[in-house]
Amino acid sequence: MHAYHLTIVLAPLVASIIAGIFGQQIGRTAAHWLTITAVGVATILSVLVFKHLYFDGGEAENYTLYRWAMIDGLSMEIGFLIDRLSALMMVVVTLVSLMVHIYTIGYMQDDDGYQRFFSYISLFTFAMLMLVMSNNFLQLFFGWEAVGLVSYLLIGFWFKKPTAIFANLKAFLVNRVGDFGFILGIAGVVYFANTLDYQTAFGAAETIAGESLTLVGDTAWNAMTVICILLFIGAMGKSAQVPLHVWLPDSMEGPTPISALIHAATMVTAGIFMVARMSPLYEYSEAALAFILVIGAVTAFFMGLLGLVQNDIKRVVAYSTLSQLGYMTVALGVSAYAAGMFHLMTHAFFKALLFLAAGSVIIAMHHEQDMRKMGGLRKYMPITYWTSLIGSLALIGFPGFAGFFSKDALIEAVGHAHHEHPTMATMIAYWSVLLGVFVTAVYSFRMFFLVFHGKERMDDATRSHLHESPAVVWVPLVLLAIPSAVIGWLTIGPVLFGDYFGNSIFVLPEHDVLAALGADFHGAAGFVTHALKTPPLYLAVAGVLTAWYLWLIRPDIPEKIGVRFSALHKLLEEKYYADALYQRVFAAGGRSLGRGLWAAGDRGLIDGLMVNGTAQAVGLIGSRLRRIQSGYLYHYAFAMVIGLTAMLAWVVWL
Amino acid sequence: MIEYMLSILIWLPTIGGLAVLFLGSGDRSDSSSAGWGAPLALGISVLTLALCWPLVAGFDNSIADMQFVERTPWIGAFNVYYHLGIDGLSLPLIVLTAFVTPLVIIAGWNVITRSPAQYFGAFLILEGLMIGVFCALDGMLFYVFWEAMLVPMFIIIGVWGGTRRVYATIKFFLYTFLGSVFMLVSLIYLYLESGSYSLLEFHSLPIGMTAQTLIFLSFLFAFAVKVPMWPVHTWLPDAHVEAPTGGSVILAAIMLKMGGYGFVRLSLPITPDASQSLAWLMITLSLIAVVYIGFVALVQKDMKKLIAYSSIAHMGFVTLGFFLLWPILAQTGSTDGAALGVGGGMVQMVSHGLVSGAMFFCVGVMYDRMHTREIADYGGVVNTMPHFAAFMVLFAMANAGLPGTSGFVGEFMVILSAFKANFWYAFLAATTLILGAAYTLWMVKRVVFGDVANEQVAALTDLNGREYFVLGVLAIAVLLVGVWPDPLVEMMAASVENLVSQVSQSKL
Amino acid sequence: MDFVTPQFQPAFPEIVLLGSLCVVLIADLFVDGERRTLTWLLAVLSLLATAGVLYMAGFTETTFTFSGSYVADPLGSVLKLFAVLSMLLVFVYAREYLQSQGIERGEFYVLSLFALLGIMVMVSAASLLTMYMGLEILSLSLYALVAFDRDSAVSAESAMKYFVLGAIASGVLLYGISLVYGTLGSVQFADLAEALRRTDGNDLGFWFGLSFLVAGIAFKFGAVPFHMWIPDVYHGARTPVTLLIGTAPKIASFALAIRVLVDGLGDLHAVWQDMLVVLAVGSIVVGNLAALAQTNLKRMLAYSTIAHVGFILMGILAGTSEGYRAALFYTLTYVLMSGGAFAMILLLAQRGQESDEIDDFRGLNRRSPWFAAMMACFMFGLAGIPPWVGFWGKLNVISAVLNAGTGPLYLTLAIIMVVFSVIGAFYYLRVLKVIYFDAPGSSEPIRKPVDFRWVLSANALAVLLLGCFPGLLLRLCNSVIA
Amino acid sequence: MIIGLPHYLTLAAVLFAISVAGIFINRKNVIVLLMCIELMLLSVNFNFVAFSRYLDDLTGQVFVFFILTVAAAEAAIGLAILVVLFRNRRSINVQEMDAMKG
Amino acid sequence: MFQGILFYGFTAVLLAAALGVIFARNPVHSVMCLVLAFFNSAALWLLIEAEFLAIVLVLVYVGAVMVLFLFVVMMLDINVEEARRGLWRYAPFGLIVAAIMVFELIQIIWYRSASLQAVAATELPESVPSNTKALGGVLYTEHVYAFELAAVVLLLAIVAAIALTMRKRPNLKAQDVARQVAVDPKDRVRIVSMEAEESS
Repeated sequence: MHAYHLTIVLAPLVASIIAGIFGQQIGRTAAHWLTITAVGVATILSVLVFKHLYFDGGEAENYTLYRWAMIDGLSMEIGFLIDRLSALMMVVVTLVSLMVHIYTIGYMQDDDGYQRFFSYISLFTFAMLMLVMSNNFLQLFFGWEAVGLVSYLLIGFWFKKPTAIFANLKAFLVNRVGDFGFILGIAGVVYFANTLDYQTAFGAAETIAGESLTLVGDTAWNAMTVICILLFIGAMGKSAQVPLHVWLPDSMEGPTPISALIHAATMVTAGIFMVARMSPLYEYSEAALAFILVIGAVTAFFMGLLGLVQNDIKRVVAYSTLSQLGYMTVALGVSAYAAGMFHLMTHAFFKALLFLAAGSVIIAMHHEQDMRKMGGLRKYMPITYWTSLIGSLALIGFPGFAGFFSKDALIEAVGHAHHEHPTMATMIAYWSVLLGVFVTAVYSFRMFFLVFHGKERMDDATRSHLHESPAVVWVPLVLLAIPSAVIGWLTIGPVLFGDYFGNSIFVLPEHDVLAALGADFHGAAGFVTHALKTPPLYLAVAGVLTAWYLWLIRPDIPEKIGVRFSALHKLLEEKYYADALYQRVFAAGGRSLGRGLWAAGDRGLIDGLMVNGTAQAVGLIGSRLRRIQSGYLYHYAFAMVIGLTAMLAWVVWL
Repeated sequence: MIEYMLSILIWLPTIGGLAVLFLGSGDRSDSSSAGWGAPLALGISVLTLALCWPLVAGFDNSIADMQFVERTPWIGAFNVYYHLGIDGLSLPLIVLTAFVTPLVIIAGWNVITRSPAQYFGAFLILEGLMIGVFCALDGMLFYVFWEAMLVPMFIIIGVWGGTRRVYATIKFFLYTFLGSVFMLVSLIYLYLESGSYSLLEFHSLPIGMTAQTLIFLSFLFAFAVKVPMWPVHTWLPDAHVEAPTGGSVILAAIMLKMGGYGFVRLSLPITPDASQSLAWLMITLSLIAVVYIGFVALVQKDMKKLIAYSSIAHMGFVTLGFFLLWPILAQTGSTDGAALGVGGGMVQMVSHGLVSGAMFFCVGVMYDRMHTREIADYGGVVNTMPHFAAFMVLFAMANAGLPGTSGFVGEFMVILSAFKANFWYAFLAATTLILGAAYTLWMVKRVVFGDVANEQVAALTDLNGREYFVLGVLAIAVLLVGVWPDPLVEMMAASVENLVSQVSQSKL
Repeated sequence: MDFVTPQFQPAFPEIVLLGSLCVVLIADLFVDGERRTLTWLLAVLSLLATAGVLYMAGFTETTFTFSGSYVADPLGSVLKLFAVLSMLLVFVYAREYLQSQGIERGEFYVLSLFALLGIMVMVSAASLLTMYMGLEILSLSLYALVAFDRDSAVSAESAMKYFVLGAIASGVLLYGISLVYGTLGSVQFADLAEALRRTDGNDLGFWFGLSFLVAGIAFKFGAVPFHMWIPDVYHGARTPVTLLIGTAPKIASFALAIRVLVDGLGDLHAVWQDMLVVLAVGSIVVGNLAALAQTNLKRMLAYSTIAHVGFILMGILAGTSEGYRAALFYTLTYVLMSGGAFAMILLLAQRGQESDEIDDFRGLNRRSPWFAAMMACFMFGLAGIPPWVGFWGKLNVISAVLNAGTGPLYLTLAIIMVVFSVIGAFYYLRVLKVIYFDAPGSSEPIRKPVDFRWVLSANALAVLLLGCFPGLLLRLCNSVIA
Repeated sequence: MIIGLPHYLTLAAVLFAISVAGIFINRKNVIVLLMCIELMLLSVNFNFVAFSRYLDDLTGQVFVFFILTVAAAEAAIGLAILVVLFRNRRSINVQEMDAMKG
Repeated sequence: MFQGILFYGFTAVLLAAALGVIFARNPVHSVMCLVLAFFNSAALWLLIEAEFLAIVLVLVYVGAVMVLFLFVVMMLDINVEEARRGLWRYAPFGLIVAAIMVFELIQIIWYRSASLQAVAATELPESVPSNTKALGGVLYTEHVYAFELAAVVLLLAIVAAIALTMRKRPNLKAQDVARQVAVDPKDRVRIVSMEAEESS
């Protein structure tokens, strides 16, 4: 099995390096075949590993690959922890990645950076696999940052576009803010547990929970809370939670396959995965969980609202991603890690599907992304249409589709938690996720209707070229549509209420809402029927109807609303002014602070006053001294005599 | 042979450099070729690098004692010995020096047209002297190497530098000279106390608190200037900006390390109690270097200046790591984690040597083509120099401390250690994750990415074989250290741990 | 009254020198024409003869002769040997310049030999009387040498200044001698030391005499505030003369200080130490700062001399044998370095014009990398950068001062020394800046006789090699001062 | 009225001071400077003679003897320099002797 | 008593003459004042029984050195009025410094030095029969070295004075046969090849 693991990780890496460095030599076709083969191998092996763990009942494996460094009794190692949690992620990652690889052949066929692109996405696959397969914090952080790097490279893939290179810098920096917290969290773990290894650290969780840390004044903070919140700040960056969400919509500047792969299906879920992975730690901090809950809830609801006013097709999907990530986070906040993971998995499929579908539309529209210039595409692009419909239904949680199971379970869990231990946080969370369902439905179908139904608003030239995308594009759509439709049916039982995760996720009994829900769980069908009795379904349907009414029947109403509530509309259009705020306060503020420090501190005070000032003072004294040397003999004699007299005086009177 | 390895490593390049000065200067009128100087210099530097191998191979990682020791009387009147030896703290830096110098020579191959033999000769001499600093176990020998080093650098910046080179090089010289003369006074004091200049004897010499404080401060001045620490850093941006590429590389890659090395070789073991009582100062200055300088770097308009400022910020980690011992001791009551900080500082030095050297090479590559260092003059370099851009981004990422590159290793270790000392130390130190990325990548964005900015950029040609080689070798080194730092860390671990245990004992 | 014929043997070097001096003087009468090759040769030969005699006499133990007014001791032998050697350098360096400027006259060599004789007399003086006579021989020949170029107004002016100030200084010195003689009853150093030992030394009479003596010594050294003659004389004299004044007489000054202050009035150490502290600090401060503002190399070196004198005085004021050794070492190495530096000015001098402005050195590195490197050796040596020998001089002095006693005074002195070394480094660096970083003003190749070039190179390499291996010279200094 | 050593010493001191004052009062004529120097030496000689007498030691007088010799030589050289100076500049004004300064 | 009157008399004249040296308008007057000062000094030295030196002072100093001074003063022919103007402007300052110095010296001569007082308090020893003979006795024995050095000083003075002042007149029209013979045509005639000028 170890060989499998290693191959899974290294195959994409090797492919990436070859495609990247020797891209020009091997050519386009070889580059995509190479990388696809590598990722394909990784996918197959991941499935085998998954099978080994789940179907064959194999033991979870935790071993060290090599020692990275060792000093001061702290052994920093690179190694794999392959349990059902990581196996699930491996399958999701490799599978989506494989789809994206295939899809890319079509999407990027005209691009100069073809080989480079394949190199990047393979590299991403490697990095993501390192992240999920890690058995220690060091490697986790490596993967964490490496996916950030590839994300940076890919968002800026079209480096000539000013918006793209703005967006990639922004993405990297915002992620770095998260990583800033993350690395402090790791440092906290090392401080209290003196290890980087998961198992050892988890073993020390109870001890850590008993420690405290004085940060400001005399207030002692629970060590576990501090660590968990710090780690979660990392997750906030990577999973684009408020207030570190600003990078994700901008990241849509990258090519669409990237949006699907990284900014929807995999990288952004790293935060969710991480928290699930760290469940043994989070379980010991109520405060951290409450924090997560609130952040997730805010993200889920408010980011969804933003989807309502976007006109760029990819941005709508992006905000929907934000919102869905919020959902997952909320699940984590109520200790329903499995629910979060479950939603992560389903979301990976349907959101990748939606993105790729959007990409397909964009190809067809000749890289036009504005939905106001689309409409009625159904008849031109049937496959895309149907797969999009599946994706959208999955997204809004229409019963039977993948998203339904995960989202409904999630909402149930939150509701249960709120019922059991009502707090402010759970209340906010519950209402957010509930209302979020409605909002999700509205924006999803707004997009769906605007793109595929209604008037054809594109210009004639574009219209004349409209046709279904090539097979390399639609095959992945179809392949992704299948799991989007059915994966929920198949997996809800074991993943959510069975013991799929076994001991790879740890939940304290008193937190275990899923166990409570599981008591009422009687198979997937029962879950569907159960849904009929709960509000989310009706909210979703209401949302779809609203969207239908507003954007298909009476397209004038949204405009009126926009005028009527211009302040609100403006607020949404400006994304709650978060971008502007960050631009002004952090970016511009940082720059002017830097300029100030440089001008006043470095050049003014240190260099000007202290260094050059001293030099000038010395020079000035020198030239003054020079003047004493007047050239006149009597002055010289006078100096001597004065010197002598002074010496005598000193002798006489001292 | 092997027992004189250190001497060979010091004197081969030094004397070779002198030979290059004299032999290579034959044809000065022919400006297109480097004459004899370059090949000879390259040969010598490569040989020096090759000779590091027996050193590394024969080095025993498991002990903290001095190895390859040579000791013969040098100046009987002062009881000064020609005393060389290395431990885990010096070996990596020696290898680094031997590694970077050939690259510098290759990088200058056809670029330096004015008196190339002098240029290459100066670098070789510099190499020998720098290795000498890292090997010297006698205080006076150390000081002689330390000061003598300034001379070739002074010439390098002054002769082959940019427009304000005179100001820069004199500032560089006087700044560092002023710093080190105070160290000289302390060394003399220690000599008078102990009767010899042996650093090892200094280590075990009991000294009173007042004297320790004064000695510490004088060492601090010498090393802080070299590192450089805030607020005595302002020579560095000027020197870097004006120096020729090779000069900047050596300056950043090796010379700054002298300061850090000085702290671990002299300050900490000789004056542990003063280090303890002034650790707060050191940590404050280090954190200022990280945060303040980070902001300052952000707004630089000159690429070299920006990288120079980033060097200061990175070196802040080094000094931070070295002085975390006492807050950790105060916080946790044990020295666990201190070695992590010191080791992190050491690793950071090596890494910074590679990364900043590479960054300066990158700027040099562009400067050779465009003759400007202004960020505003560039834009969209990736369009015409894709391979170069790839390297640039890699090194920028390393500079920003991306895991998997060497830049991460030291920072990571120091942050881990800093957390043990105080949460806020770690907090401020970790801001480099944001600031480092911000200033580096913002520069990359403006220089490398974007559409072709002007005609000069459009006319750029991609790397030639020579540049490819230099950057490639550095890239491999950066990645290697990042992915598998264990050999490096293991090399120094025993010495670092020994240092920590030694330093944690009071001398009073 | 018994009269015993004194032993002449210890004074053999002086006798040889005086004799050969007379030979040179007479031989020169018969040399015709512009060139004085024979005179030069004879002068060099007389130096070699003197050096040979000195060397053969060896560094024996202390011998007194001439009724206790002459002393031959190891310290004296070393000082004399170095004085002779430095004079040899002067002759080698000066000849080509004098020829090309058309002022090569036999008197130059004769007067230089007189100066050397004066130096040797001073070095061997065992009484204030002989010290005074030696001092006058030296001074008078130097006055004449400064005015040697009779057609130069600046030379005459500087000679006049030198003369008047020098005469005042002699007067002051004599006044001090008279007071010392009056209060202690003798002029011989041994007797003075003996007499002082009998009293507790705590008397204003001694102290007053001492003050005058110190003032006289300070003038000879050129210590602040008795330094004013130095820049003008160095500047105004023709360069070979500056070279001469800048080198060998420093050895005499050192001897003067050691003989008078240490051998004679050693018991008053506490008093003269305080005086020297002021003089030394003043010299270091004023010398370094004023040198910064100079554009003329000779003048700059003059001010730097003042600063270096400060260092020598620092060594002496330490009042320990370690300090004297340090001062000795400093003096000897300083002579070596400053001689070379002045020779560099001679190197660049072209027919009929001086090259003593710092700007005249522009781009020397491109005209002659070798001599640029030599100049770098001198400048770094003077600045005290290791591994050049100047560093060890400074180290030695600082070490001696720190070791002289505890208390903030010594530490403060050490810090002043190092800080002003840094300030001083600036003006040496400025010269190097001109040499290495600036474009040459003339592309004329440097043509000098082969002896000049070889000796100059040897001189510069000595500065470097002695810096790398200072042990020999240090051991020598240690062996002659117990 | 006994005339003792202090009287002679005081006389010498006053002479010394007069000569010193003369040196920097006189700003025009170099030759007067030379004469002031002679005065200064005279004052020193007074000291020596007086001490010699009171110490009953001839060394003092011998010293004076040599001082006189040296002073004569000194005067000769001084005047020679003066002549050179005058030839070059047609002036012996002290205030005009400032070609070198700074 | 008589000795006292003599002392004060000579002293008064001596000091007046000394002041005359520095304040006289005419350099010739200064020289004369100096001569006067030397004479008075000689007299005072006689008072203190230094007969030989008194004679030497008059013979050597007044007879030779001062004549030399006078000679130079005459020879250089200095504009008297010009030379002495502005003298009094600086006098107060010089006199103040001189006064301070005198005050300091008097402090120790009269009050503050035990050793000087001890010397002053000794009984005046018996005068030697012949001061000259006694001096002669030590000059050539005990101080023979200094004596030789004095000879060197005088030789040096001769050499220096001649070197500085004796000069060959450069415009002397004497014939130098050797130089005439050694002339090379190259030094005298320069052959210049010129391009033929084109007519325009």
